[in-house]
Amino acid sequence: MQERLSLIDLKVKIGKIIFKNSVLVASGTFGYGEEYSELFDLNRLGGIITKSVTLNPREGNPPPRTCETPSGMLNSIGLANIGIEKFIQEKLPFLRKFNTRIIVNVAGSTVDEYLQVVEKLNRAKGVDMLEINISCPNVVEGGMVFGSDPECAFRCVKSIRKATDYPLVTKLTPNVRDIGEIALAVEDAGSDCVSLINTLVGMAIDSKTKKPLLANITGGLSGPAIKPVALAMVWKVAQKVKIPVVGIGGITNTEDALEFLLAGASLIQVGTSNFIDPQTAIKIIEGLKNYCKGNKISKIKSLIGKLKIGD
Amino acid sequence: MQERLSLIDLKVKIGKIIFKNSVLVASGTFGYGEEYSELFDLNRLGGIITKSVTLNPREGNPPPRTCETPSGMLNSIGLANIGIEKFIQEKLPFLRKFNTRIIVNVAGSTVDEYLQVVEKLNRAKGVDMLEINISCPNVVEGGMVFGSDPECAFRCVKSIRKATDYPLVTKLTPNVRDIGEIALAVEDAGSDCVSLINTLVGMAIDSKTKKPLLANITGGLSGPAIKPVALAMVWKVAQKVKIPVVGIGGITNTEDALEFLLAGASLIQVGTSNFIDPQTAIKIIEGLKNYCKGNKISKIKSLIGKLKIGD
Amino acid sequence: MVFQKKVKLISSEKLTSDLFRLRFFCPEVAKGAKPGNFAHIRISQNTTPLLRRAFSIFDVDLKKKTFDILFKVVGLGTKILSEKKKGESLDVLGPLGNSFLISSKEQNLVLVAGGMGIAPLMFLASYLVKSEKIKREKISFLYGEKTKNNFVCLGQLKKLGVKTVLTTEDGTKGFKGKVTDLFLKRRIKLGIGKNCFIYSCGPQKMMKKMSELSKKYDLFCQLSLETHMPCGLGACFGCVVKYIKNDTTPLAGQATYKRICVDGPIFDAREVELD
Amino acid sequence: MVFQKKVKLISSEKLTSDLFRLRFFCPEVAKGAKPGNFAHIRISQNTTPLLRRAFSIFDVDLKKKTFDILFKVVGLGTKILSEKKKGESLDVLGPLGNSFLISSKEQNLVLVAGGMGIAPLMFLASYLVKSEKIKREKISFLYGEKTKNNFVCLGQLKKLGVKTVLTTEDGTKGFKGKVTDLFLKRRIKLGIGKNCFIYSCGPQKMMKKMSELSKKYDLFCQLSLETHMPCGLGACFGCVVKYIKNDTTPLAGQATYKRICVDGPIFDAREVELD
Ligand SMILES: Cc1cc2nc3c(=O)[nH]c(=O)nc-3n(C[C@H](O)[C@H](O)[C@H](O)COP(=O)(O)OP(=O)(O)OC[C@H]3O[C@@H](n4cnc5c(N)ncnc54)[C@H](O)[C@@H]3O)c2cc1C
Ligand SMILES: Cc1cc2nc3c(=O)[nH]c(=O)nc-3n(C[C@H](O)[C@H](O)[C@H](O)COP(=O)(O)OP(=O)(O)OC[C@H]3O[C@@H](n4cnc5c(N)ncnc54)[C@H](O)[C@@H]3O)c2cc1C
Ligand SMILES: Cc1cc2nc3c(=O)[nH]c(=O)nc-3n(C[C@H](O)[C@H](O)[C@H](O)COP(=O)(O)O)c2cc1C
Ligand SMILES: Cc1cc2nc3c(=O)[nH]c(=O)nc-3n(C[C@H](O)[C@H](O)[C@H](O)COP(=O)(O)O)c2cc1C
Ligand code: FES
Ligand code: FES
Repeated sequence: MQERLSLIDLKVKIGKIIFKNSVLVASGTFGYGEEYSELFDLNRLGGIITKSVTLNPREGNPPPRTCETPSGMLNSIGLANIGIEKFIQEKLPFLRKFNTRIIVNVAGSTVDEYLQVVEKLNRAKGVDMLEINISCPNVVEGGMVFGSDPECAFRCVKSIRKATDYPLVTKLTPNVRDIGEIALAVEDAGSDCVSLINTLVGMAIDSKTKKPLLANITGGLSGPAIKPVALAMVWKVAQKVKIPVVGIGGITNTEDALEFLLAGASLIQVGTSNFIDPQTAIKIIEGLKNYCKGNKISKIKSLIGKLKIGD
Repeated sequence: MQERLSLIDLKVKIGKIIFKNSVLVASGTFGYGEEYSELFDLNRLGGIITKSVTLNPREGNPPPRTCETPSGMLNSIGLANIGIEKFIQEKLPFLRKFNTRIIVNVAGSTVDEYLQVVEKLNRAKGVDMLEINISCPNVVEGGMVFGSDPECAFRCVKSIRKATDYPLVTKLTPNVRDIGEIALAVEDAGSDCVSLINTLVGMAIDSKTKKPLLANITGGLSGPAIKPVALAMVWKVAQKVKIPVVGIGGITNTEDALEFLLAGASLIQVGTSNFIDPQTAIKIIEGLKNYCKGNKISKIKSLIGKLKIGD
Repeated sequence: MVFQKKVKLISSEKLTSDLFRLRFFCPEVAKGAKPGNFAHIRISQNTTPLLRRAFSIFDVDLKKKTFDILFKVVGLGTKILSEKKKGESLDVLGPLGNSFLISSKEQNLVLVAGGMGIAPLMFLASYLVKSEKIKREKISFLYGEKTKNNFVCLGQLKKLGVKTVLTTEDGTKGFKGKVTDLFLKRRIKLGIGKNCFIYSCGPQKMMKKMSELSKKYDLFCQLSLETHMPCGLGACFGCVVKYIKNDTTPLAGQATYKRICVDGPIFDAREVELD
Repeated sequence: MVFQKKVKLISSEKLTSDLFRLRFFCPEVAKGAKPGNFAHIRISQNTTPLLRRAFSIFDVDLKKKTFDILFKVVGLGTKILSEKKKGESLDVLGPLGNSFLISSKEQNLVLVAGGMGIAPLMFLASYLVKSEKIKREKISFLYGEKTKNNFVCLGQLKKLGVKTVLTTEDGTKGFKGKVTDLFLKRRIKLGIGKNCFIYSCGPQKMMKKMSELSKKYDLFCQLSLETHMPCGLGACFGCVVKYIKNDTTPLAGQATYKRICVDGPIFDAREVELD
């Protein structure tokens, strides 16, 4: 008996939030949603994670801000964004119209800044969840610093936890010795789930000009090159924490998405691949549906963490 | 006035050791030298770093031990090697015949094991330098554990320092929060230089069989994919320590080598690329010579750390 | 409206040793493209090169529903593109970006192209001539190349009937010197002044020079800028240029970053800071 | 002696929908290659796929100084290889690995090929027949495929004059079943026993089965094994197989890992543990 496509259950529940499918688009790679809205129906996405928003507008780092590397890219955007006020006024109303989960990614240089942003979002409409970015490698203050020490991570997330009722997903940096330790800390602090990985610190040099290819010298490495690192970390964290894990890093197609689900991710995010093919997320949603159909799987969530180990 | 090729000085001095050029071959990717000796004249290399050797012979991890990833590969060899006795008896005599620097890479599960290996090497002939591997991601004990904590790294290197007169290069793992901190620790412990990076922990899954592609589940990522990470770390460490830095990670051609020199590496090691093109190191040596000629550089060491920052 | 489509390569023509012209069948872009717009093309299914490559629309044929790009082989991406064969399909995003401001008054128009800068400016020149709003005698086309053999489109320029002045860095054709030198020297003769519309595209250094000249002489000059563009859609903030608004609004004089892909690629030369 | 050389592709022939035969001009490999040896070929200058790909030597022509490989498109590397055109140059390392043990006695020889396993065994069969040490009547060639259309080299086998028995999994040609089933069924008829030399190559599962059968009946059977091979030279220890020495030396019975690239690819079926 073959499953009909419409009978396949792609839904995933995280806390009280139901995602219509496992595929989200990653912060910083999908703007504020509107940039992609002419290219496909945003309603089809499992969720949209907006570009990191900070208390005040940020211009970001000087250009050049991106360059290509083997199977990857470096960016040093530096959290350029319009600030929380404008975000709520100008961007949220558009996003709100869609029947998909809206996750606002929040960043700050101090815990207080995070709290002020969260405070303003508490009063906003149309937000389903907050992603706490304690992992940006491209800013001098805050960012990765919070995410690379378990105590700092705990304190930051705990304060936010107290300040809001929104479900929280904490976004972790791979630039640590033991990401499982940080994941445990933010679980303890009340994060509803963790997402990983943010970018790896990297650098590129033009041997002709002898200059770094990024004005900021170092940047964050993303794309297929980092997939093996992301997968190892997702697997490790999924075994360490009880809260759901959201997998990110070099996902470009259905097989990649399946690998992250098998490693223990409940949801996945498509990042850099949105640039390469804006339809990536949609193609993966279709691909997962067809995979379930082909393999007679009625609920996608039955795949989560089903990596086969041993013979 | 154009430099004649023969007048270009490719030599690099580390402590008392003179390398005829900047290009070495990395541990684990060049066997014991003999495997490549039919393909080119090993005398042309700046140096050969042998496969990690341990006190007792090691069979290594079960297969499959390698797989490909975008612009990279994973390996989980697990320090398979013939053990120090056999190494000294069977491999060193061959290596000794060549007019190139022989660096023996030493690994162990305990500090005592390192010391026993070093002890035996003290009495061996034909060794120029030891590379202390405190960064292998593929073994349960020792390996990366020593390299991911500054105190452990200090203790391990300090003990070895006391036990031998050989110049020491300590090989660092990138799987840490702050590699600069570890580099400082081993500098304090008396390491004559540091080499980086060893592989990044990574993983690959076959979505069809739902199994990891490596029997060991995780492995070490190497190849062009990791070059940006390696370059960032070399740059960071070169600014932090006073001892010379040896750059490793995804180096496949002359431009790559130049980038590492500019970032602050005194020497570079070719790893995975030996598999892709066994002539890589030779081509880079020629390439560096031609680069110097074309740019009227009489001494290659004048390039080290000459990254241009700012306008 | 932006489209993403698999489009068929109708023809690939090698114009010089490293310059290629590709023609795609794509009604949407052919119809929608304005001079200055660009297309963002996926070069390969491989992960290296990873990102799309941006190319100015060089020509459109409304009847045949095609658009053309003109490009130079400078790296792996353009190398691969130059090897594409007629009949292959490529994933194209377009038309993207803003477009040149087309004056409706009768005034002197000066197009200043350096090297590959010819691509968007040829489209603009054809458009201006075809639109018939502006007499072709009013249009000057300054075009500089390193050397004689690099010139392309000279026949087309002649056909358009615009006043064409050439320059080469090595003096093998036309004037000797850079096109910005020519621009400076001919400034008075060409009637370049406040009422003039200047359009320019070329290498980064040339754009910087044009920007400086425009500021110095307070000229209205539109530049078509280039940089690496991960998304091309305004989503990643990766493609910015330093921008200082040059008007009387409260924001005037304040430096910000603008995205070249959506706020440009066409900018007022007096409002950007290039290095 | 191992060589690394840029060698020219003399011809590329498509044999079935996904099977290709390439011929390279390379005096060194043509001269040095023995049945069982392989070549390690760099597929592309791109970083994906990164590593070389190993292919058994399928044929050599000493006069024309060429060697051939036969391969199936199974992934990106073999896809790219199938698109190489006559005249292109490829970087080849070879000949590598050990080779089949050639008996000098008159005895029954049985070659057992599954799918692509045909590649090294055809070279072996030609070699045996040409060497004239062994009467061709003594040679049996069991060859299994999924389905009829997959068979290749049937004409060649006929020409060689060896006793060929075919089997297909779907029964569309010859026997119905796997080649290992055929092997078992025909065991007695083919005179398979202790004095017989058996050579086999095929998919991992088949090699496992052949290994089990060899152990069970204590047969002398040489397997040609495959796995990912980063270096192909014995340097990386990446290509190992579990190995238990089957003799009377002190090491007998002790499990170690052997490198398929230099200690193999040819192994005694009774000495390896496959999964
Ligand atoms: C809006 C826009 C319109 C363009 N129009 C054209 C056109 O009509 N014709 C044409 O030939 N080129 C055009 N370009 C430039 C073109 O995109 C680059 O030449 C191309 O991306 C190079 O790709 P590659 O892989 O061959 O080179 P790479 O290997 O990526 O780079 C080779 C060299 O070119 C530089 N480079 C790469 N991309 C760019 C870029 N986008 N801008 C500036 N420098 C770059 C690199 O830093 C490097 O030095 C345009 C760029 C933009 C942004
Ligand atoms: C000594 C030796 C001799 C060989 N001789 C032949 C031959 O004569 N003809 C032939 O068609 N093939 C032969 N192979 C196998 C051939 O090397 C692989 O099919 C090829 O490497 C696949 O490359 P790919 O990029 O197309 O596939 P990939 O995309 O790398 O892989 C596709 C699938 O094949 C599997 N695979 C890849 N490489 C190997 C391998 N080396 N062994 C087993 N499975 C693999 C992968 O795990 C994956 O499931 C030989 C291998 C070895 C080691
Ligand atoms: C251009 C760019 C900008 C990014 N900006 C942000 C950001 O603002 N906040 C954030 O949490 N992550 C940001 N990221 C990280 C991505 O969300 C993602 O974690 C990372 O790129 C790894 O996934 P990928 O390999 O699929 O791109 C950015 C990534 C890129 C490439
Ligand atoms: C197959 C393989 C085996 C390795 N074995 C060792 C080893 O035994 N000891 C060691 O210090 N490093 C080992 N390495 C790490 C390399 O020496 C090098 O640090 C790493 O691969 C990064 O360089 P690359 O990208 O040029 O390969 C190994 C790497 C590979 C790919
Ligand atoms: S290229 Fe992404 S914002 Fe312009
Ligand atoms: S492939 Fe490297 S040892 Fe066999």
